[in-house]
Amino acid sequence: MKKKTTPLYTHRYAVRNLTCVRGDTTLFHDISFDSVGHTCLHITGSNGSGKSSLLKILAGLSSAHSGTLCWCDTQEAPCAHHVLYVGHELALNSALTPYDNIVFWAQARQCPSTPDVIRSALTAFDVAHLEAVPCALLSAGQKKRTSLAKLLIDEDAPLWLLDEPYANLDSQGQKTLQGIIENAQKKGAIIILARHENAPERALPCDQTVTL
Amino acid sequence: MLCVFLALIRRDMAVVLRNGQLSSTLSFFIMVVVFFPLAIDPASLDLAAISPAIIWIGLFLAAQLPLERLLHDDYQDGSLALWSLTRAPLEVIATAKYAVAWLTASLPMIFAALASGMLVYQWPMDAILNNMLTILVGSLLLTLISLLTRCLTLGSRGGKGLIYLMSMPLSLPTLIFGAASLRTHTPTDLNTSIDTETTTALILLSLLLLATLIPMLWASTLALRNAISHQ
Amino acid sequence: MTMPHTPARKKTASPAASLWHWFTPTYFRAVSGRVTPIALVLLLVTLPTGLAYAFFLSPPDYLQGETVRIMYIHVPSAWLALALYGAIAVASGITLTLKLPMAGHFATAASPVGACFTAIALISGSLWGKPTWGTYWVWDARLTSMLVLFFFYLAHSAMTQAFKQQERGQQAASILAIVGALNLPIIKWSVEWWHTLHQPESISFINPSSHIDISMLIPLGLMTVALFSYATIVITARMKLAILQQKWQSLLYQKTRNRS
Amino acid sequence: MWTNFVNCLNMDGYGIFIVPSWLSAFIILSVLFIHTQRQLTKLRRRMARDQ
Repeated sequence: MKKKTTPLYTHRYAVRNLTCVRGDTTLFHDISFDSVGHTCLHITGSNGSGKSSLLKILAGLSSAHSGTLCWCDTQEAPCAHHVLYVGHELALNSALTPYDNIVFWAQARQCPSTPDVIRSALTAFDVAHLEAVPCALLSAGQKKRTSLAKLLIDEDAPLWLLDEPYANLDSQGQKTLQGIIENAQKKGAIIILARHENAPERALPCDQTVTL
Repeated sequence: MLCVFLALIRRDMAVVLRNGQLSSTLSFFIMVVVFFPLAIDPASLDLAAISPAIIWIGLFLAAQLPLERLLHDDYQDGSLALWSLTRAPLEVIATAKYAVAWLTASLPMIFAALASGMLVYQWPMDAILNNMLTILVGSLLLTLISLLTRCLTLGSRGGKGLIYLMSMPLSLPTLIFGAASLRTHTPTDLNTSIDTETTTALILLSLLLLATLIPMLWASTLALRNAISHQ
Repeated sequence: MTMPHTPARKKTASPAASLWHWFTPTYFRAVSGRVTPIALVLLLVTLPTGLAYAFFLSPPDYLQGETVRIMYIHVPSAWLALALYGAIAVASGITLTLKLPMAGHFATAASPVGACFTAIALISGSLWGKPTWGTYWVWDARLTSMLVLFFFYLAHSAMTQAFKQQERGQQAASILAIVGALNLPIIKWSVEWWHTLHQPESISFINPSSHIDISMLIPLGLMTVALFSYATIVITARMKLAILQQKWQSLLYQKTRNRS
Repeated sequence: MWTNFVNCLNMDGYGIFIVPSWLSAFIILSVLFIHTQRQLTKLRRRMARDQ
């Protein structure tokens, strides 16, 4: 499996005058920030203030009404495989088992997909014992843990976009996630996470805050 | 890119097999094909003459089924958005969905159609290759149309009627050429025009596939991109 | 943060800029305020004269007799049905490439109108066909492609309404409209081929444009202008409706945002 | 001139084809028009209420 070995700390995400319009309504207006490797940026705002929409625009999944995204030296959104995005939708097929879901995800991201790698990712989030159970039978928290195990598959991705990652997680899971995020930050990734004002993510190291 | 394409195909095949969709589509098609002769008095009518209509209506209806789960489920749970964040462009993902839909639904149906044509409708044995080619090309076209309509209606509240309303006019040329290129009778004498007609229709059907394959895949990708960005 | 979105306005007098203005909701209101009265006057002038010509002043056709009077509603509505589909296809191209909101609104507004004209053309055509060819319906290329056009119109207008977000519906419908526009020639041609294959004896469809007298041309022209004015009035009204629907959606949207 | 019109309406002759075709056209067009206007007033009223 080929993997990029460029030093990660050189990454830089410059966002200028981002405006998002849905129909006739302006969701947010003139959002600008600079983010570099090793930092964690928090996007806060009340429910419905456009946090998820902003993350989707940052991921390149949808386009902004106006404004520019500059990933590193390019004048555009980051290439798709640089982005590690975990949204509200968990992207787990209910017919497949957690193991299969993660294996196929790893194959799609062209990351190592050996059983050891997958098992250790599932073990980290304490869902290894469920690896043969179809996802339809898992509880909300177990699904969330399985979905977060995807983060461990592609730890070297330079841009992490997490949409309220702590929702539905117990304290053990929160601790694990915090460790993973801190580790990625140490490696040089840019972490951008969305949370509402009083979410437990406040506990995470936060270098920058953008309020919508 | 090829890796992602193959991974997506493997995954979707696994999903289809776990859901048991393979047999449900096939049994739906067989039900349509077998129901028609029961509804018509077989003695009073030349069943072979109306068999192309029955086969093509069955193929058309059944071709709409597989992509419902394949695309809609992946859209709802956010998998499509995540799959679009890989090295493969969205075109590849649309093509993979198309391939899986055809492999899991249309490929078994080709054999079912041929078998029912031979057994139920008394097609001539020497026409088997011709009819197989016809159904092959026609099912590729019908799956293509189904892909586009499914991509367009992702996340809609229009329901199933909208799917059929959209794909019906688009499938009309396929239905016409497909039905015309099925050989249902043994030609009475060797110089009869029946062979040249079916061959012309088959050529036209293949030209239609060649002409619409890329534009339709492109339009489906465009629709997919719109759907993901509005999720 | 929740300010209504106003499109970028530049007070320049260049023709390109004024064209852009025409395509924004703000300027549409001014233009429609001028267009609707003109179309209404045109309709009020041409419809009575057209009807008078169609029923009183024009002579019966020497071949078809009185039934030629169906032509004066049939042919203009068929023309308008085709022309509106062309306009929708162009507007759809603009929606997909330039993303002008008014192009999407135009397509949304025009497709029910086009569907109505297609329905009129089909109904009057089959009523004309009975005395002319002796049957209400034949699977002739022209009739079949008109029927397919009707289904396209139905699918298109169902598509524009099928999504929570109006914008998404308009984009999906515009893809459908373009695919349909590319497909209609193929459909017409395939039906023609099929028709010649199955029915070698051709039906004598009397082509109205081939031997047309000035006395028939006058009501035909007047009715075309009348139906065109009617289409303009209704499309403008429905474009207003689409703009209002968008406003209504964003009003509801803002409510969900203000809750917390 | 007047005979033209009487001939059109003659239900024993071609009137049976001419009258329904024109009538259906007028019905369809007026239904569309009324529907549009009703929707407009309905939406305007709803927006006035909610604003």
